[in-house]
Amino acid sequence: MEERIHVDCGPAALAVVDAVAFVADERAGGIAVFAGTTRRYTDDLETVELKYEAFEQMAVSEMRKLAVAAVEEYSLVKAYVAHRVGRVAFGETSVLIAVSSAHRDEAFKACRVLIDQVKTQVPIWKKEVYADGSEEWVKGSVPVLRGRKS
Amino acid sequence: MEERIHVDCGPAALAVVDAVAFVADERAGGIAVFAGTTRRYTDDLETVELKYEAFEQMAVSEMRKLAVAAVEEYSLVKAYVAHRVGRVAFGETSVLIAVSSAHRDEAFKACRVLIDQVKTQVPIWKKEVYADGSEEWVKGSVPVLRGRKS
Amino acid sequence: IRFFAILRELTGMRTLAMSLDKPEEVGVILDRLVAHHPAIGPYRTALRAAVNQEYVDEAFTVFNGDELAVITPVSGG
Amino acid sequence: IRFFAILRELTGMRTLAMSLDKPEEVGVILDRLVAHHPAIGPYRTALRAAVNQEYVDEAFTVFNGDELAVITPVSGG
Repeated sequence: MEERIHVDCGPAALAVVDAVAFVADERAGGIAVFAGTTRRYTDDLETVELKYEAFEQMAVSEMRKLAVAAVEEYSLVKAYVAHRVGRVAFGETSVLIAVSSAHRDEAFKACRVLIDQVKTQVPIWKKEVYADGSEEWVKGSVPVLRGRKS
Repeated sequence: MEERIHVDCGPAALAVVDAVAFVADERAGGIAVFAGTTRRYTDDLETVELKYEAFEQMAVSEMRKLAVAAVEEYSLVKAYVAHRVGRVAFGETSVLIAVSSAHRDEAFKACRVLIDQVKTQVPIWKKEVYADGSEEWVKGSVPVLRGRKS
Repeated sequence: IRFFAILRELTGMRTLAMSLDKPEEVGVILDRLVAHHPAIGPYRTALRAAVNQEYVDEAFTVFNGDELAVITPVSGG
Repeated sequence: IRFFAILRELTGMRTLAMSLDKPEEVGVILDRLVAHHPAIGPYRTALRAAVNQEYVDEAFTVFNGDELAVITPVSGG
Protein backbone atom coordinates (compact mmCIF):
# COMPACT_ATOMS: atom_id res chain seq x y z
CA MET A 1 0.00 0.00 0.00
CA GLU A 2 2.70 2.47 0.97
CA GLU A 3 4.25 2.86 -2.46
CA ARG A 4 0.82 3.78 -3.81
CA ILE A 5 0.43 6.77 -1.50
CA HIS A 6 2.37 10.01 -1.26
CA VAL A 7 1.65 12.40 1.59
CA ASP A 8 3.39 15.64 2.42
CA CYS A 9 2.98 18.62 4.72
CA GLY A 10 5.71 21.24 4.57
CA PRO A 11 6.77 24.65 3.31
CA ALA A 12 7.80 23.67 -0.22
CA ALA A 13 5.72 24.93 -3.14
CA LEU A 14 3.26 22.40 -4.58
CA ALA A 15 3.25 21.59 -8.28
CA VAL A 16 0.43 19.77 -10.06
CA VAL A 17 2.96 18.17 -12.40
CA ASP A 18 4.57 16.33 -9.46
CA ALA A 19 1.23 15.04 -8.23
CA VAL A 20 0.25 13.80 -11.68
CA ALA A 21 3.64 12.18 -12.20
CA PHE A 22 3.19 10.29 -8.95
CA VAL A 23 -0.31 8.95 -9.63
CA ALA A 24 0.14 8.23 -13.34
CA ASP A 25 0.08 4.49 -13.89
CA GLU A 26 -0.54 2.15 -16.77
CA ARG A 27 -3.37 0.53 -14.83
CA ALA A 28 -5.15 3.89 -14.56
CA GLY A 29 -7.78 5.12 -17.00
CA GLY A 30 -8.33 8.43 -15.28
CA ILE A 31 -6.58 10.93 -13.07
CA ALA A 32 -8.50 13.49 -11.04
CA VAL A 33 -6.71 16.43 -9.48
CA PHE A 34 -7.80 19.21 -7.16
CA ALA A 35 -5.59 22.19 -6.39
CA GLY A 36 -6.70 24.69 -3.79
CA THR A 37 -5.30 28.08 -4.69
CA THR A 38 -5.18 31.38 -2.84
CA ARG A 39 -7.87 33.77 -4.04
CA ARG A 40 -6.77 37.36 -4.18
CA TYR A 41 -10.27 38.72 -3.72
CA THR A 42 -13.05 37.40 -1.57
CA ASP A 43 -15.92 39.76 -2.25
CA ASP A 44 -14.20 43.12 -1.82
CA LEU A 45 -11.54 42.09 0.65
CA GLU A 46 -8.10 41.80 -0.85
CA THR A 47 -6.09 38.94 0.59
CA VAL A 48 -2.36 39.49 0.31
CA GLU A 49 -1.39 36.04 1.39
CA LEU A 50 -2.41 33.10 3.49
CA LYS A 51 -0.37 31.61 6.29
CA TYR A 52 -0.84 27.99 7.21
CA GLU A 53 0.22 26.39 10.45
CA ALA A 54 0.10 22.65 11.00
CA PHE A 55 0.77 20.06 13.63
CA GLU A 56 2.95 18.62 10.92
CA GLN A 57 3.69 15.08 12.07
CA MET A 58 0.07 14.47 13.00
CA ALA A 59 -1.13 16.15 9.81
CA VAL A 60 0.96 13.74 7.76
CA SER A 61 -0.34 10.83 9.81
CA GLU A 62 -3.98 11.92 9.38
CA MET A 63 -3.56 12.56 5.66
CA ARG A 64 -2.03 9.12 5.27
CA LYS A 65 -4.99 7.51 7.04
CA LEU A 66 -7.40 9.39 4.79
CA ALA A 67 -5.47 8.37 1.68
CA VAL A 68 -5.29 4.73 2.71
CA ALA A 69 -9.04 4.70 3.35
CA ALA A 70 -9.74 6.34 -0.03
CA VAL A 71 -7.49 3.91 -1.91
CA GLU A 72 -9.40 1.04 -0.36
CA GLU A 73 -12.90 2.45 -0.66
CA TYR A 74 -12.52 3.67 -4.24
CA SER A 75 -10.11 1.03 -5.54
CA LEU A 76 -7.60 3.70 -6.44
CA VAL A 77 -4.37 2.88 -8.19
CA LYS A 78 -2.48 5.70 -6.47
CA ALA A 79 -3.16 8.75 -4.32
CA TYR A 80 -1.21 11.95 -3.64
CA VAL A 81 -2.17 14.30 -0.80
CA ALA A 82 -0.10 17.35 0.09
CA HIS A 83 -0.66 20.52 2.07
CA ARG A 84 1.68 23.45 2.20
CA VAL A 85 2.50 25.33 5.42
CA GLY A 86 3.85 28.82 5.99
CA ARG A 87 3.15 31.71 3.67
CA VAL A 88 1.27 31.03 0.45
CA ALA A 89 1.03 33.97 -1.93
CA PHE A 90 -2.11 34.47 -4.01
CA GLY A 91 -2.26 32.28 -7.06
CA GLU A 92 -0.15 29.62 -5.38
CA THR A 93 -1.38 26.20 -4.37
CA SER A 94 -2.01 25.47 -0.70
CA VAL A 95 -3.46 21.99 -1.00
CA LEU A 96 -3.07 19.43 -3.75
CA ILE A 97 -4.86 16.12 -4.23
CA ALA A 98 -4.40 13.70 -7.11
CA VAL A 99 -5.75 10.20 -7.54
CA SER A 100 -5.70 7.65 -10.31
CA SER A 101 -8.15 4.84 -10.87
CA ALA A 102 -9.31 2.47 -13.57
CA HIS A 103 -12.51 4.44 -14.12
CA ARG A 104 -13.29 8.12 -13.78
CA ASP A 105 -16.21 7.84 -11.40
CA GLU A 106 -14.00 6.52 -8.59
CA ALA A 107 -11.33 9.12 -9.30
CA PHE A 108 -13.79 12.02 -9.03
CA LYS A 109 -15.44 10.68 -5.89
CA ALA A 110 -12.16 9.94 -4.13
CA CYS A 111 -10.65 13.30 -5.04
CA ARG A 112 -13.70 15.11 -3.71
CA VAL A 113 -13.85 13.11 -0.50
CA LEU A 114 -10.14 13.63 0.11
CA ILE A 115 -10.20 17.41 -0.25
CA ASP A 116 -13.31 17.62 1.94
CA GLN A 117 -11.64 15.49 4.61
CA VAL A 118 -8.30 17.29 4.45
CA LYS A 119 -10.14 20.54 5.11
CA THR A 120 -12.13 19.24 8.05
CA GLN A 121 -10.04 16.51 9.68
CA VAL A 122 -6.37 17.40 9.43
CA PRO A 123 -4.72 19.62 12.09
CA ILE A 124 -3.91 22.57 9.85
CA TRP A 125 -4.97 26.17 10.42
CA LYS A 126 -5.28 29.03 7.95
CA LYS A 127 -4.73 32.70 8.66
CA GLU A 128 -5.72 35.34 6.14
CA VAL A 129 -3.51 38.38 5.77
CA TYR A 130 -5.32 41.38 4.30
CA ALA A 131 -4.00 44.32 2.34
CA ASP A 132 -4.49 46.66 5.32
CA GLY A 133 -2.09 44.50 7.37
CA SER A 134 -4.76 42.90 9.53
CA GLU A 135 -4.75 39.14 10.03
CA GLU A 136 -7.42 36.69 10.97
CA TRP A 137 -7.54 32.98 11.74
CA VAL A 138 -10.21 31.40 9.58
CA LYS A 139 -13.14 29.75 11.32
CA GLY A 140 -12.79 26.02 10.97
CA SER A 141 -14.39 22.64 11.57
CA VAL A 142 -14.17 20.41 14.61
CA PRO A 143 -12.58 17.14 13.44
CA VAL A 144 -14.94 14.19 13.69
CA LEU A 145 -13.97 11.18 15.79
CA ARG A 146 -14.23 8.03 13.72
CA GLY A 147 -14.52 5.24 16.20
CA ARG A 148 -10.94 5.69 17.27
CA LYS A 149 -9.69 5.76 20.79
CA SER A 150 -11.94 6.69 23.67
CA MET B 1 -15.98 34.86 -22.66
CA GLU B 2 -13.55 33.69 -25.29
CA GLU B 3 -10.37 34.46 -23.39
CA ARG B 4 -11.68 32.34 -20.52
CA ILE B 5 -11.96 29.19 -22.62
CA HIS B 6 -9.33 27.08 -24.32
CA VAL B 7 -10.41 24.25 -26.60
CA ASP B 8 -8.23 21.99 -28.69
CA CYS B 9 -8.54 18.85 -30.78
CA GLY B 10 -5.38 17.70 -32.51
CA PRO B 11 -2.48 15.26 -32.56
CA ALA B 12 -0.20 17.05 -30.07
CA ALA B 13 0.47 15.42 -26.70
CA LEU B 14 -1.58 16.83 -23.81
CA ALA B 15 0.13 18.05 -20.64
CA VAL B 16 -1.67 18.73 -17.38
CA VAL B 17 0.76 21.55 -16.65
CA ASP B 18 -0.50 23.47 -19.70
CA ALA B 19 -4.11 23.04 -18.68
CA VAL B 20 -3.44 24.21 -15.13
CA ALA B 21 -1.41 27.18 -16.36
CA PHE B 22 -4.36 28.24 -18.52
CA VAL B 23 -7.05 28.03 -15.84
CA ALA B 24 -4.98 29.39 -12.94
CA ASP B 25 -6.31 32.77 -11.94
CA GLU B 26 -6.15 35.00 -8.91
CA ARG B 27 -9.94 34.97 -8.69
CA ALA B 28 -9.92 31.16 -8.41
CA GLY B 29 -9.95 29.29 -5.13
CA GLY B 30 -9.88 25.85 -6.69
CA ILE B 31 -8.79 24.05 -9.81
CA ALA B 32 -10.20 20.66 -10.78
CA VAL B 33 -8.54 18.58 -13.45
CA PHE B 34 -9.41 15.32 -15.14
CA ALA B 35 -6.99 13.50 -17.40
CA GLY B 36 -8.17 10.42 -19.26
CA THR B 37 -5.23 8.12 -19.78
CA THR B 38 -4.77 4.98 -21.80
CA ARG B 39 -4.97 1.86 -19.68
CA ARG B 40 -2.59 -0.86 -20.68
CA TYR B 41 -4.75 -3.64 -19.31
CA THR B 42 -8.51 -3.93 -19.36
CA ASP B 43 -9.17 -7.20 -17.58
CA ASP B 44 -6.75 -9.52 -19.33
CA LEU B 45 -6.64 -7.81 -22.69
CA GLU B 46 -3.48 -5.86 -23.30
CA THR B 47 -4.07 -2.64 -25.19
CA VAL B 48 -1.02 -1.49 -27.10
CA GLU B 49 -2.41 1.87 -28.04
CA LEU B 50 -5.56 3.77 -28.80
CA LYS B 51 -6.28 5.60 -32.03
CA TYR B 52 -8.68 8.50 -32.01
CA GLU B 53 -10.38 9.95 -35.04
CA ALA B 54 -12.36 13.17 -34.90
CA PHE B 55 -14.43 15.43 -37.07
CA GLU B 56 -12.00 18.01 -35.85
CA GLN B 57 -13.60 21.33 -36.70
CA MET B 58 -16.97 20.20 -35.39
CA ALA B 59 -15.35 18.62 -32.33
CA VAL B 60 -13.74 21.95 -31.48
CA SER B 61 -17.05 23.71 -32.03
CA GLU B 62 -18.95 21.25 -29.82
CA MET B 63 -16.32 21.35 -27.08
CA ARG B 64 -16.47 25.12 -27.13
CA LYS B 65 -20.25 25.06 -26.73
CA LEU B 66 -19.94 22.66 -23.81
CA ALA B 67 -17.25 24.81 -22.18
CA VAL B 68 -19.27 28.01 -22.61
CA ALA B 69 -22.31 26.35 -21.07
CA ALA B 70 -20.24 25.04 -18.14
CA VAL B 71 -18.63 28.42 -17.50
CA GLU B 72 -22.07 29.97 -17.31
CA GLU B 73 -23.81 27.25 -15.33
CA TYR B 74 -21.03 26.80 -12.77
CA SER B 75 -19.71 30.37 -12.66
CA LEU B 76 -16.27 29.17 -13.69
CA VAL B 77 -13.34 31.53 -13.93
CA LYS B 78 -11.74 29.58 -16.78
CA ALA B 79 -12.11 26.27 -18.58
CA TYR B 80 -9.74 24.14 -20.67
CA VAL B 81 -11.01 21.24 -22.79
CA ALA B 82 -8.72 19.29 -25.08
CA HIS B 83 -8.87 15.95 -26.85
CA ARG B 84 -6.02 14.31 -28.67
CA VAL B 85 -6.42 12.54 -32.01
CA GLY B 86 -4.27 9.94 -33.71
CA ARG B 87 -2.25 7.36 -31.81
CA VAL B 88 -2.12 7.60 -28.03
CA ALA B 89 0.28 5.18 -26.35
CA PHE B 90 -0.59 3.68 -22.98
CA GLY B 91 0.07 5.99 -20.09
CA GLU B 92 -0.49 9.04 -22.28
CA THR B 93 -3.40 11.42 -21.94
CA SER B 94 -6.19 11.31 -24.51
CA VAL B 95 -8.54 13.85 -22.98
CA LEU B 96 -7.83 16.67 -20.58
CA ILE B 97 -10.26 18.93 -18.74
CA ALA B 98 -9.34 21.69 -16.30
CA VAL B 99 -11.58 24.30 -14.71
CA SER B 100 -11.09 26.99 -12.11
CA SER B 101 -13.73 28.53 -9.91
CA ALA B 102 -14.07 30.52 -6.73
CA HIS B 103 -15.22 27.47 -4.77
CA ARG B 104 -14.41 23.82 -5.14
CA ASP B 105 -17.92 22.49 -5.44
CA GLU B 106 -18.46 24.22 -8.77
CA ALA B 107 -15.04 23.13 -10.03
CA PHE B 108 -15.72 19.45 -9.29
CA LYS B 109 -19.21 19.51 -10.76
CA ALA B 110 -18.16 21.33 -13.91
CA CYS B 111 -15.15 19.10 -14.48
CA ARG B 112 -17.29 16.00 -14.14
CA VAL B 113 -20.03 17.28 -16.41
CA LEU B 114 -17.50 18.32 -19.05
CA ILE B 115 -15.74 14.97 -19.23
CA ASP B 116 -19.08 13.15 -19.34
CA GLN B 117 -20.28 15.41 -22.16
CA VAL B 118 -17.04 15.24 -24.13
CA LYS B 119 -17.33 11.46 -24.10
CA THR B 120 -20.95 11.38 -25.24
CA GLN B 121 -21.50 14.49 -27.35
CA VAL B 122 -18.36 15.31 -29.31
CA PRO B 123 -17.71 13.67 -32.71
CA ILE B 124 -14.63 11.68 -31.73
CA TRP B 125 -14.18 7.94 -32.11
CA LYS B 126 -11.82 5.58 -30.32
CA LYS B 127 -10.23 2.45 -31.70
CA GLU B 128 -8.45 0.00 -29.46
CA VAL B 129 -5.35 -1.72 -30.80
CA TYR B 130 -4.55 -4.98 -29.01
CA ALA B 131 -1.25 -6.76 -28.53
CA ASP B 132 -2.26 -9.45 -31.05
CA GLY B 133 -2.61 -6.79 -33.74
CA SER B 134 -6.39 -6.79 -33.84
CA GLU B 135 -8.26 -3.51 -33.72
CA GLU B 136 -11.76 -2.59 -32.70
CA TRP B 137 -13.85 0.58 -32.75
CA VAL B 138 -15.23 1.14 -29.29
CA LYS B 139 -19.01 1.13 -28.87
CA GLY B 140 -20.16 4.66 -28.23
CA SER B 141 -23.06 6.91 -27.38
CA VAL B 142 -25.54 8.59 -29.68
CA PRO B 143 -25.14 12.35 -29.14
CA VAL B 144 -28.23 13.95 -27.63
CA LEU B 145 -29.98 16.76 -29.47
CA ARG B 146 -30.35 19.75 -27.19
CA GLY B 147 -33.13 21.78 -28.66
CA ARG B 148 -30.95 22.80 -31.57
CA LYS B 149 -31.99 22.78 -35.16
CA SER B 150 -34.82 20.61 -36.39
CA ILE C 1 -21.35 13.96 -47.13
CA ARG C 2 -18.62 13.11 -44.66
CA PHE C 3 -17.91 9.73 -43.10
CA PHE C 4 -15.74 8.95 -40.10
CA ALA C 5 -14.33 6.03 -38.19
CA ILE C 6 -16.17 2.77 -38.81
CA LEU C 7 -18.32 4.14 -41.63
CA ARG C 8 -15.24 5.53 -43.32
CA GLU C 9 -13.72 2.04 -43.18
CA LEU C 10 -16.90 0.17 -44.17
CA THR C 11 -17.74 2.42 -47.11
CA GLY C 12 -14.15 3.11 -48.06
CA MET C 13 -15.11 6.80 -48.39
CA ARG C 14 -14.16 9.89 -46.46
CA THR C 15 -16.50 12.12 -48.45
CA LEU C 16 -19.23 11.69 -51.00
CA ALA C 17 -20.59 14.54 -53.06
CA MET C 18 -24.34 14.41 -53.63
CA SER C 19 -26.19 16.96 -55.69
CA LEU C 20 -29.78 17.31 -54.55
CA ASP C 21 -32.56 17.76 -57.05
CA LYS C 22 -34.51 19.60 -54.36
CA PRO C 23 -34.08 20.27 -50.63
CA GLU C 24 -34.60 17.06 -48.68
CA GLU C 25 -34.89 15.87 -45.12
CA VAL C 26 -31.87 14.35 -43.40
CA GLY C 27 -33.71 11.06 -42.83
CA VAL C 28 -34.48 10.69 -46.53
CA ILE C 29 -30.86 11.23 -47.46
CA LEU C 30 -29.66 8.73 -44.85
CA ASP C 31 -32.13 6.13 -46.15
CA ARG C 32 -30.83 6.71 -49.66
CA LEU C 33 -27.25 6.28 -48.44
CA VAL C 34 -28.14 2.94 -46.86
CA ALA C 35 -29.81 1.79 -50.05
CA HIS C 36 -26.65 2.45 -52.03
CA HIS C 37 -24.18 1.38 -49.32
CA PRO C 38 -25.74 -1.57 -47.48
CA ALA C 39 -22.74 -1.75 -45.13
CA ILE C 40 -24.22 1.28 -43.35
CA GLY C 41 -27.50 -0.56 -42.77
CA PRO C 42 -26.74 -2.09 -39.35
CA TYR C 43 -25.84 1.39 -38.04
CA ARG C 44 -28.86 3.19 -39.45
CA THR C 45 -30.89 3.39 -36.26
CA ALA C 46 -27.98 4.73 -34.22
CA LEU C 47 -26.92 7.40 -36.69
CA ARG C 48 -26.86 11.06 -35.80
CA ALA C 49 -26.50 13.63 -38.55
CA ALA C 50 -24.72 16.96 -38.42
CA VAL C 51 -25.37 19.67 -40.97
CA ASN C 52 -22.78 22.38 -41.26
CA GLN C 53 -21.16 21.04 -38.09
CA GLU C 54 -24.24 21.11 -35.89
CA TYR C 55 -26.27 18.12 -34.79
CA VAL C 56 -29.73 18.05 -36.34
CA ASP C 57 -32.69 15.72 -36.20
CA GLU C 58 -33.86 13.66 -39.15
CA ALA C 59 -36.58 16.11 -40.13
CA PHE C 60 -34.02 18.84 -40.72
CA THR C 61 -34.00 20.06 -44.31
CA VAL C 62 -30.76 19.84 -46.25
CA PHE C 63 -30.05 22.14 -49.16
CA ASN C 64 -27.54 21.84 -51.94
CA GLY C 65 -24.25 23.14 -50.63
CA ASP C 66 -24.85 22.05 -47.06
CA GLU C 67 -22.26 19.80 -45.50
CA LEU C 68 -23.80 16.65 -44.05
CA ALA C 69 -21.76 14.51 -41.67
CA VAL C 70 -22.87 11.01 -40.74
CA ILE C 71 -22.04 10.44 -37.08
CA THR C 72 -22.01 6.95 -35.61
CA PRO C 73 -22.12 6.73 -31.79
CA VAL C 74 -19.21 8.73 -30.42
CA SER C 75 -16.59 7.25 -28.11
CA GLY C 76 -14.09 9.93 -27.20
CA GLY C 77 -12.43 10.10 -23.81
CA ILE D 1 0.71 19.85 25.93
CA ARG D 2 0.96 21.43 22.49
CA PHE D 3 -0.83 24.54 21.26
CA PHE D 4 -1.26 25.73 17.70
CA ALA D 5 -2.55 28.67 15.74
CA ILE D 6 -4.94 30.90 17.69
CA LEU D 7 -4.35 29.15 21.03
CA ARG D 8 -0.60 29.46 20.54
CA GLU D 9 -1.08 33.20 20.04
CA LEU D 10 -3.60 33.66 22.85
CA THR D 11 -1.64 31.72 25.43
CA GLY D 12 1.76 32.74 24.15
CA MET D 13 2.82 29.08 24.46
CA ARG D 14 3.78 26.46 21.94
CA THR D 15 4.15 23.75 24.55
CA LEU D 16 3.39 23.32 28.21
CA ALA D 17 4.79 20.47 30.27
CA MET D 18 2.34 19.08 32.81
CA SER D 19 3.24 16.31 35.18
CA LEU D 20 0.18 14.32 36.19
CA ASP D 21 -0.25 13.09 39.72
CA LYS D 22 -2.34 10.20 38.35
CA PRO D 23 -3.79 9.28 34.95
CA GLU D 24 -6.61 11.64 34.06
CA GLU D 25 -9.28 12.08 31.46
CA VAL D 26 -8.71 14.48 28.59
CA GLY D 27 -11.74 16.56 29.58
CA VAL D 28 -10.43 17.09 33.10
CA ILE D 29 -7.09 18.28 31.78
CA LEU D 30 -8.74 20.64 29.29
CA ASP D 31 -10.89 22.11 32.08
CA ARG D 32 -7.79 22.64 34.18
CA LEU D 33 -6.08 24.39 31.26
CA VAL D 34 -9.01 26.75 30.87
CA ALA D 35 -8.95 27.54 34.58
CA HIS D 36 -5.32 28.58 34.38
CA HIS D 37 -5.49 30.19 30.94
CA PRO D 38 -8.88 31.89 30.67
CA ALA D 39 -8.11 33.01 27.12
CA ILE D 40 -8.84 29.43 26.06
CA GLY D 41 -12.31 29.58 27.62
CA PRO D 42 -14.29 30.78 24.61
CA TYR D 43 -12.88 27.90 22.57
CA ARG D 44 -13.50 25.19 25.16
CA THR D 45 -16.64 23.69 23.62
CA ALA D 46 -15.08 23.46 20.16
CA LEU D 47 -11.82 21.87 21.25
CA ARG D 48 -10.69 18.50 20.00
CA ALA D 49 -7.83 16.74 21.74
CA ALA D 50 -5.20 14.50 20.22
CA VAL D 51 -3.11 12.16 22.33
CA ASN D 52 0.06 10.87 20.75
CA GLN D 53 -1.09 12.32 17.44
CA GLU D 54 -4.47 10.65 17.33
CA TYR D 55 -7.81 12.30 17.93
CA VAL D 56 -9.48 11.10 21.13
CA ASP D 57 -12.69 11.92 22.94
CA GLU D 58 -12.80 13.67 26.29
CA ALA D 59 -13.13 10.47 28.27
CA PHE D 60 -9.80 9.19 26.98
CA THR D 61 -7.30 8.61 29.77
CA VAL D 62 -4.00 10.46 29.59
CA PHE D 63 -0.89 9.09 31.29
CA ASN D 64 2.29 10.84 32.24
CA GLY D 65 4.53 10.87 29.17
CA ASP D 66 1.63 11.10 26.71
CA GLU D 67 1.68 14.01 24.29
CA LEU D 68 -1.58 15.97 24.39
CA ALA D 69 -2.33 18.41 21.58
CA VAL D 70 -5.14 20.95 21.90
CA ILE D 71 -6.82 21.28 18.49
CA THR D 72 -9.09 24.22 17.74
CA PRO D 73 -11.37 23.83 14.70
CA VAL D 74 -9.16 23.08 11.70
CA SER D 75 -9.20 25.20 8.55
CA GLY D 76 -6.76 23.73 6.07
CA GLY D 77 -7.34 23.79 2.36
